[in-house]
Amino acid sequence: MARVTVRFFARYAELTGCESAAVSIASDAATVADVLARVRESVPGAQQLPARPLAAINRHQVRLDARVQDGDELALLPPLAGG
Amino acid sequence: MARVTVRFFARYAELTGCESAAVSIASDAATVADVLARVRESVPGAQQLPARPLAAINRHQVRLDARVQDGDELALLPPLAGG
Amino acid sequence: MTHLTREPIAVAALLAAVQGDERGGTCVFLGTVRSDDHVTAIDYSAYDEMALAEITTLLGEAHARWPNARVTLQHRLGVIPVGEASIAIVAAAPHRDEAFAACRYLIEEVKQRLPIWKKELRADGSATWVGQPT
Amino acid sequence: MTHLTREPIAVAALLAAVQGDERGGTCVFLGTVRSDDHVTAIDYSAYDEMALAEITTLLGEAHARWPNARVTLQHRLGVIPVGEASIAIVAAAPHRDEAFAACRYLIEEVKQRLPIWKKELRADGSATWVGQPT
Repeated sequence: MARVTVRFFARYAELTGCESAAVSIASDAATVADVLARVRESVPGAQQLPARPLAAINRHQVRLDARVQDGDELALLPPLAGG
Repeated sequence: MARVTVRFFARYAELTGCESAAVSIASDAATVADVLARVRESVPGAQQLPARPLAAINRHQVRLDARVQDGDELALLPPLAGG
Repeated sequence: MTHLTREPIAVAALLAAVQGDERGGTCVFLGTVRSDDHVTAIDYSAYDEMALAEITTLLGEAHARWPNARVTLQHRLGVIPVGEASIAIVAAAPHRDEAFAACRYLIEEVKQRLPIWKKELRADGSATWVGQPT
Repeated sequence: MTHLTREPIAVAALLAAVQGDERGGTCVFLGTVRSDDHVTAIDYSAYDEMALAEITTLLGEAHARWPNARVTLQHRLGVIPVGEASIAIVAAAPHRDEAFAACRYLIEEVKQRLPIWKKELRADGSATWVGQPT
């Protein structure tokens, strides 16, 4: 079982009213997409997240098919707008 | 007759020991090159000026065949090195 | 040098961090909040830890590409009023080509890669996230 | 804004002259005296009247080419120690492309066109005019 800390930023934090949520996934081979599906079920407002948000695991951008591991920090990132 | 003020800058002022010299030319159709020839004769050290220095009349760069007129300021400019 | 700050950016400190007697050309880019469309301020937020890691990576890339250049940058977060700088990038190098190139590289990468977001604030109290599909 | 000065260049004053609420990108170029070859300072001299006229022309050209940009520059004259700026160019524009382009244009033209000369001064008392055939 993988316990993942999911972090929401900027507009996504507004949509969910949440900055951080703990999500547990039973599978040994869970992906970002799996965590995202769980988040949509368990976090109110998360249904409004886009179908394919930018994601980062432990501060590195990853694709939605990347594997998550127990203890990972998964960040969901609105379109970047630095500068 | 044209009376021209010749100005020397930077290294040319060092070569001639002079910042400004009055030069008179009898011709009605004198050019920068004519004034330069007169300068070489009359200003000590001016023989060391290059054969074809940059020149400006009344603050505008000109070629050596440009005409000079009475009252003009002719500047002899070492290679530019601003910045 | 702290790369993320909630205070006004002090360009002099950034210059001091990169200039040196062998570096004759310095290029600075300042991005300031624009008054477009009745915006009075922009509220910048970041995924701080990832932004800092990414800034370190970017500066390292610039240094690898222009080894004689010294580069730094600072991004301001929080509510920044119109006219004030949200970002400053400074590149000093022996010659100006490298300074311009490194500075330009960094601002382009900053815009592409830093996990930073902006919410435009208007006089009428409305607010809009920048770059969001609506 | 005086474009030729014998005092240290104050970049803040140049920035204030061109920045504005509609201009979100500012590019600054600083040229500083390098310590190459035991140089301790450079003595800059100019044909002041022509240099000022040419600077006005250059700034006008940049403004014609990038109408939304505001540009200015200051060139310092006299003996400038290593590490201090001989020239500062500032271009502010609504977007960064114009700011970088205008700034780069101006420094290239300054180097080509201003009647300004430099004499490198060394610790051993020797001096060399820069760019002179010897």
